[in-house]
Amino acid sequence: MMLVKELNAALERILTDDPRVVLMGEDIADPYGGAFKVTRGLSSVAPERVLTTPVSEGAIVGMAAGLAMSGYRPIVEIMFADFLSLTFDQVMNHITKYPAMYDGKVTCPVIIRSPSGGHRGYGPTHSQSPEKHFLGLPGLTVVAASPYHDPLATLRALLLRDDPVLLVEHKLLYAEALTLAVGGRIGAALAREESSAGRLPSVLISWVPPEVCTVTVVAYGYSALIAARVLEQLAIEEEVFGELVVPAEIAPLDAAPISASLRRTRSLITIEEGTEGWSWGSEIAQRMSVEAFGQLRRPVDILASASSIIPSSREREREVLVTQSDMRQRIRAAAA
Amino acid sequence: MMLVKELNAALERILTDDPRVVLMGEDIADPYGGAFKVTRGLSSVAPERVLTTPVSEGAIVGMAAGLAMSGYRPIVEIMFADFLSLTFDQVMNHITKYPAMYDGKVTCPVIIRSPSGGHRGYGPTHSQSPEKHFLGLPGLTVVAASPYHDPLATLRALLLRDDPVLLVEHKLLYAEALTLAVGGRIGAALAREESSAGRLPSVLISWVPPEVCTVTVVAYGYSALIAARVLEQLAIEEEVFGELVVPAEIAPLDAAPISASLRRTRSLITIEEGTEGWSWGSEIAQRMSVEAFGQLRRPVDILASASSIIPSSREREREVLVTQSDMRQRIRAAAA
Amino acid sequence: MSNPQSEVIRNVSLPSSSRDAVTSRLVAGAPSRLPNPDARLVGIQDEARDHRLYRRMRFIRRFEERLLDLFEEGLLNGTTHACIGQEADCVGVIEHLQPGDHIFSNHRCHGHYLAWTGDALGLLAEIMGKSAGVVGGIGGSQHLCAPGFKSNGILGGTVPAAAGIALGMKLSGGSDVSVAFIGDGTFGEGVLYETLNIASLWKLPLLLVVENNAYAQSTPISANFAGDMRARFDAFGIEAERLDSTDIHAIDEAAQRQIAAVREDRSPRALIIDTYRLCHHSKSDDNRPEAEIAERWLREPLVVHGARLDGPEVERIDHEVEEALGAVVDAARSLP
Amino acid sequence: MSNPQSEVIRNVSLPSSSRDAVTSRLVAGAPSRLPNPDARLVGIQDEARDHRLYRRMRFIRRFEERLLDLFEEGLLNGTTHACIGQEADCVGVIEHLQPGDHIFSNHRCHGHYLAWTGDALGLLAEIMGKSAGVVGGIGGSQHLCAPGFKSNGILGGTVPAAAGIALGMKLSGGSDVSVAFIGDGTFGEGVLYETLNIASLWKLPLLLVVENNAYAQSTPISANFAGDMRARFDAFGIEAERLDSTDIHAIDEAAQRQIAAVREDRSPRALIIDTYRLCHHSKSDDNRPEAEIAERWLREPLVVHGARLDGPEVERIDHEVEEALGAVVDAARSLP
Ligand SMILES: Cc1ncc(C[n+]2csc(CCOP(=O)(O)OP(=O)(O)O)c2C)c(N)n1
Ligand SMILES: Cc1ncc(C[n+]2csc(CCOP(=O)(O)OP(=O)(O)O)c2C)c(N)n1
Ligand SMILES: [Mg+2]
Ligand SMILES: [Mg+2]
Repeated sequence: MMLVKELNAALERILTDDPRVVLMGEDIADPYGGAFKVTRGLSSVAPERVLTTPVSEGAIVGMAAGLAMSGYRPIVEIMFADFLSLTFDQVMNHITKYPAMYDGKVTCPVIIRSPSGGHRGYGPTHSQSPEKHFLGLPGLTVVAASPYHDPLATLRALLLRDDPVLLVEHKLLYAEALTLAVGGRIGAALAREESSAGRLPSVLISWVPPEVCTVTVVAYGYSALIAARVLEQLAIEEEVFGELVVPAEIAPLDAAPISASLRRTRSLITIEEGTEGWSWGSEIAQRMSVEAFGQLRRPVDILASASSIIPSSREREREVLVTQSDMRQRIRAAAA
Repeated sequence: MMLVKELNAALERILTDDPRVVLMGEDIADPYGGAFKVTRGLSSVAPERVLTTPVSEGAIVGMAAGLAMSGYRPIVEIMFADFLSLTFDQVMNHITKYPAMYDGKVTCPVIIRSPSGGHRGYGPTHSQSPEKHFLGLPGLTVVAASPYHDPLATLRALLLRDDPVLLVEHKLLYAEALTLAVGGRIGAALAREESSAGRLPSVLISWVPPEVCTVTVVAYGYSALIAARVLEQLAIEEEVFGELVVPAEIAPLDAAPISASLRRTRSLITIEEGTEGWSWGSEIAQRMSVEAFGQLRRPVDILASASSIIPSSREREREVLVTQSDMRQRIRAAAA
Repeated sequence: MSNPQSEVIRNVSLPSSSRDAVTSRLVAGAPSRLPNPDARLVGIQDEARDHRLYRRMRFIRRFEERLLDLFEEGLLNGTTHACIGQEADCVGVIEHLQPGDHIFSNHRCHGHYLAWTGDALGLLAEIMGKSAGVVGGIGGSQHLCAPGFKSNGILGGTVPAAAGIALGMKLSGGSDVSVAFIGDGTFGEGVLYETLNIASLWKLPLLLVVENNAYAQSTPISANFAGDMRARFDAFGIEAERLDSTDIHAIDEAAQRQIAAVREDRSPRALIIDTYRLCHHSKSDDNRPEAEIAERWLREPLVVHGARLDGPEVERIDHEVEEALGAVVDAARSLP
Repeated sequence: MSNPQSEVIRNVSLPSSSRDAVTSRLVAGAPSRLPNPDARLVGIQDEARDHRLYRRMRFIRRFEERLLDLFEEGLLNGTTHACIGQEADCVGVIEHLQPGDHIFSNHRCHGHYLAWTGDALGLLAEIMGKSAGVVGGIGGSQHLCAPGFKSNGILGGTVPAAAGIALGMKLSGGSDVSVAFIGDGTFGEGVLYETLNIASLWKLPLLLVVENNAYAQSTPISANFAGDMRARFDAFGIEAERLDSTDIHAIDEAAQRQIAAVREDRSPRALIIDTYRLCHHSKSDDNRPEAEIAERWLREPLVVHGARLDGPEVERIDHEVEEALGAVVDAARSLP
C-alpha cells in the first residue's frame, strides 16, 4: 500500500485504540483530509479528537503541550515542514523544557508530524528539509518516515514512550509503497532490523552479504529510498557493494547499527536531502571518526544538498538538491 | 574597557556615522538602556533610530527585514538568546530567503544581536546558547563576540557586507575587558589575527611559538576566554602547550586558520557552551577529519555542555555546563 | 494613473539629508526596471476609465485562466494559487498606488503583481521556471519581486516586513505608502497582531488590504475566525473599512479613500474586502458547495463591471486582451 | 475555601469511559502531593473571611520581601520577579479555583504559586537552588510546577499551553477551569492572539487573568500597547471584565463571577485587573517616577483591605505570618 494510506490507516488505528490520541492541524478534517491527505476520513472516525485548526502553527503546537501534560497524546500535523520554524519556540522553550525543568513531575509527549522535502517544484518556502535545525535539541526525538518502517509500529512505539517527537515525512514518500523486510529480504535485497534497547529499529539492506560490502551508506527518508535504488544498480551493474543503514530515529543518534556495519566496511557515507553544513551527517561522521579512528579506509563523506534556497524551477532545483547521480558517484567513490 | 562599554561605544559610533543604522529591541531606550545596558545612552543620541519595541520578537525581526530591504541597516537586540526561537521563522523563511529567492534583486542585511549563555543561575529559559540551531542555515552568518575581537571593527565589517547576521554575545563577556592583540601579543601570550578573504578575522593565541604547540583548541565567545585561561595555566604549570583559535564568524566556517594550526599540532579539540550533539564542533570536527585524514594524532574531541536543560541551581548548572576543569582535563588529554 | 514600472525606482528612501552620504552603499538593493508592458493589457492611452478598469481585470482573469490551462498541459511545475474572482481587489486598490509605494503580497499574488507591473511575460516565464522569469525561475508562483513589489508564500510573516518598509518610509519622510495584502486565513498568524500593535503605536504608513474570500484553503471562515474582522483592527486603534463587494467601483472608491488617508495621516489603516475565489485554492482542491460557487459566478467582478459597458466594447477589449495574452503565452513558450 | 494541595490530583482527566483503559499509562504525568501548608500563612480554620484574605495577602507580601532580603544577603542566584503590590490579584482570583482546576503562570509567579499551594518552604528552597525545592532547584523562580500549577518565564507561550489544558478539560467533561495569568507586556506576543481565536472558536474553559501593572520591564504601557485592552478580547468574541482596583473585595467578586461563568458556560473569558507593581521589575531595575510609586503605596492591597480590620487584628495576623515565615526561612536556610 502507498505510504500515505499506511500512515492514514495507522493513525486511524491508534485513534481508535487509544482515547488519549488527539489529532490537530490545518485543513486536516474531511472532506479535505489534509494537504497531503494523510488524515483523510479520520475526522469522521473521531470528530471530537480530529481537530482542524486555524492557520496558527505556534498556538496549535503550544496547545498540544497543554494537552500532553494533561495526559493526552496529541499528534499535530504541520502542513509543510517549512512552517516548523513557527513552532520552534514551543519546541525549544516549552515542550522539551517542561519534563526536565519541572524535575520529572510532568511528561510532554507531543508528536509533530510534517511533510518535508523538495523535487516537486514547490519553491523556496515549500520544499525544505529543515529538520537539521531540530537535531541535538535536548529532550527531542526526531524520527523520519521511510519505506522500510511500518508507520503503525512506529506510532505505537512512540505512544509507549514519553519523549516529544518530531516526525518528518518526505512528500515524495507518500506515493511510494511500504516495503518491509520479510523473511530477511526486501525484494531481491537482504534486509534486517537492528534495534538498540528502547530505540526504534534501523533497517539494514544489502544486495550481497554484509561481510562482502565495502561501504556503509547511512540515509533516511526519501534519500534512503533513492540510495537503495542506487545501491542496487551499483551491485548489478558495477559489482560495487554497499550496506544501507536506514534509521527511523535520526536524533538522538542510535550509533550501534552504523558502528556494526562500519566495522565490516571501513568506509562511510551519509546522505540527506537537507542542506550541507551542520547537517545530520556531520554528527554521524564525527562520532564514527572517533569510534573508528585509524580504522577507516577513507574519510567519512557527507552528501547533502547545496547550502542554498531551493529554486522553483525544476531544472535549478535539481542543481541544488542531492540527486540520484550524485549518490551513485559518491557511493562508488566511497566503496573504492 | 569592559566589553559592554566597547559594544555601546561601537553602536554609538556606527549610529552616528551611518544614517542607515536603526536599532530596535525590547527596553533598549534610555534611561533603562537595555536589559544588559548595551544600548544605554543611544536613544538620546538618535531617538528616531533607536526604537524600544513591544515584546514582539517575531515582528521586530520581521520589520527589520522590511527596513533592510529598503536600504536601512537594522540591528535588532533580542533580550535573551533563548528568545531567538521566536524569530526563527523570520530568519529561516524570510530574511535569509529574500536575497536568493528574488534572484539577487534585494539584499536583506539584518543584524540580530543577542546575549547568550549561562553561569548566572537564570534557569532553563534564560541561560541557553541556542545559536547551534542557526548554524548551517543557507545565507546566514553567525558571529560571536569575544574578548579578542573589536566590536567596532566587527560591526563596521558587517556593515560593508550584505549578509544577514546573528551576533551572539555571551552575558559573562559584558563585564570582561576587551583585550586585543597588540604588537603580536595579548598580555603574556603570543597573538595574531588571520583572516580569509572577506571574512572576519580569527585570533590565534599561544603561550609558546605555534610550532611548539601540540594541540589546536578552537573556541568562541566566553568559552574562548576560559580556554585561554586554561591554556595559560597548562603552559605555566604543566608545560602543556596549545594554540587557541578564536573565530569571530562561527558559521559559515572559516576553516583556513584552523587547518593551518592543525597542520602544526595534529590534534584538535573544539569547545563550546552549547549542548552536545549536532553542535558547532561537529561540523569542524568532520571537516578537519576529512582534511587531515591520516595525519591526526588522535580523534578530534568535542567539548560541549550536556544534552540537558540548564538548571537554575548554581550547583546543578555547573554539572551540565562546560567548566574550566572540564576544559583543563580534555585539553591536556588532547595535547598528549 | 500611475505607471510605476516606468519610473526610476526609489527602492531606498533615506532622509534626503543623508541620501548622498550613503548612496554608494545602497545600489546593491536597487532592482532594475521592467520592460514596458503591453497597453492592451494595462490600459490604452486616453481610454475611458471604465474601459481601463475592465481591461485590467480582464487581463488578470485571462492570465490566470491561461495559466491553469498551461498547468493542465503539464508546462508548469509546483503549485499555483489563482485569484479568479478577486480581480477587482487587485485592480481597485493598486490603481491608487504610486511610484515609491510598496506592495507586499502573499501566495495569491499574480493579480497584485500584474496590476502593479503589467509584466505578464515575466510572471508567466517565472511560473514556467524559465530564467527569463521575473526572478529567474527561482521564486516561482509565490515569490515575486519587482520594483515596489514583493511576495512570499509564508503566511503572516510578510506583514511585519511591510511594516518595516513603512517604517523606512516614515524615517525618510515623504508620502509613500506600504500596502500588505492578506487573506482571511492569515488572521490565524500571531505575527499579524504583533505588527498591528507596533504599526499603530509608531504610526506607520501601512495599509492592510484583507481579501476575505471566506476560506483558507479548505477551511471556511466559520471554523477559522472568531469574533468580528473590523474589531480585530479596532482593538489596536486601527481604523478599518469593510465592504462586501466585487464591484470595482465600490472597491476603487474605498481604496482611494483609504490610501489617501494613509498617505496623508502617516498612520495605518485597513481595508477589508469581502470577496470570493471562483477557482480552487491551488490545484484541484475544492470542496466548497457547488451552488455557492455557481451563485458567485453570477456576480463576479467582470460580470458586475462588464454590465456597465456596451456589449461591443466588451468584445473589443476581450479580443485585445486575448491577442496580447496570446502573444505573451507564445513568447513564454518559446523562451529557453 | 478550597485546599487544592490537600486533594488527590486529577492531573489527567480523560473521558471517564476511557480512564480505566489508559490509567496505567498515565502515571508518569501525575505529580505527587504537597505537604500541608502552615495555617498561619494560608488561613486558620473558621476565621473571618476578611481575616483570611488579609492573611493570605500578607503572606505573599512578606514572602516576597523576605526573599528580596535574602537576595541582598547573596543567598539566591539568578533573578527573581516579586509581585509586591499585586497580592490582591493572586489571592482574589485563586480563592475561587478548585482541585481539578489548573493555573498557568508566568515569570511573576510566586504569589500565584503561594496562593494556590501555600508551599512557602518549597518555593523558597527552589529559589535558593536547593534540591528540596518544589522542582528540585532546577526550575528556579520562574519555572514552578505543582499539582494544578505550572509557570514558565517565556512570555506568551504559556497561553496556548493553558488553552491545551482547557481543551483536555473539555474533552474529558466535568467543570474544571484552566486559568492563565499574563501581564500587559505579554500582549506583544502573537501567540496570545492565535490562542484567543482558537479558544473562542472551540469554546474552551479558559480564563485569562491580565495583571495590568502598566509596565513591561522598563517600558510603560503607552509605548507598548495600542488601542483598548478589553477590545483585544472582544475582537475574538471573548467577553472581558476590567477593573481598576487593588481592593481584594472587588477583585474577589469579579473573579468569582468570571470563574463561575467559565465553569458553567465552558467558554473563554478574560478578567483584566489594573494594578501596580510596587517593587522593581526583577532586581534593581526601576526607572519609574518616584512620585508615581509613592502614590501607589497609599492604596496598595494591604492598606486598602487592612483598613477594614481592627488594628490589633492586623497586628496579630502580621505577627502570626511573621512567625510562620520566620520558621520557613530558617528551615530553608538549614536545608542542604
Ligand atoms: C505559515 C503558513 N502556514 C500555512 C500555509 C499553507 N497555506 C497556504 S494558503 C493557506 C490558506 C490561506 O488562506 P487566506 O489567508 O484566507 O488566503 P486565500 O488562500 O484565501 O487567498 C494556507 C493555510 C502557509 N503558506 N504558510
Ligand atoms: C518571549 C519573552 N520575551 C521577553 C522576555 C523578557 N521579559 C521578562 S518579563 C518582561 C516584561 C513583561 O511584562 P508584563 O507582561 O507586563 O508582566 P510584568 O512583568 O509587568 O508582570 C519581559 C520583556 C521574556 N521573558 N520572554
Ligand atoms: Mg481566504
Ligand atoms: Mg506589566
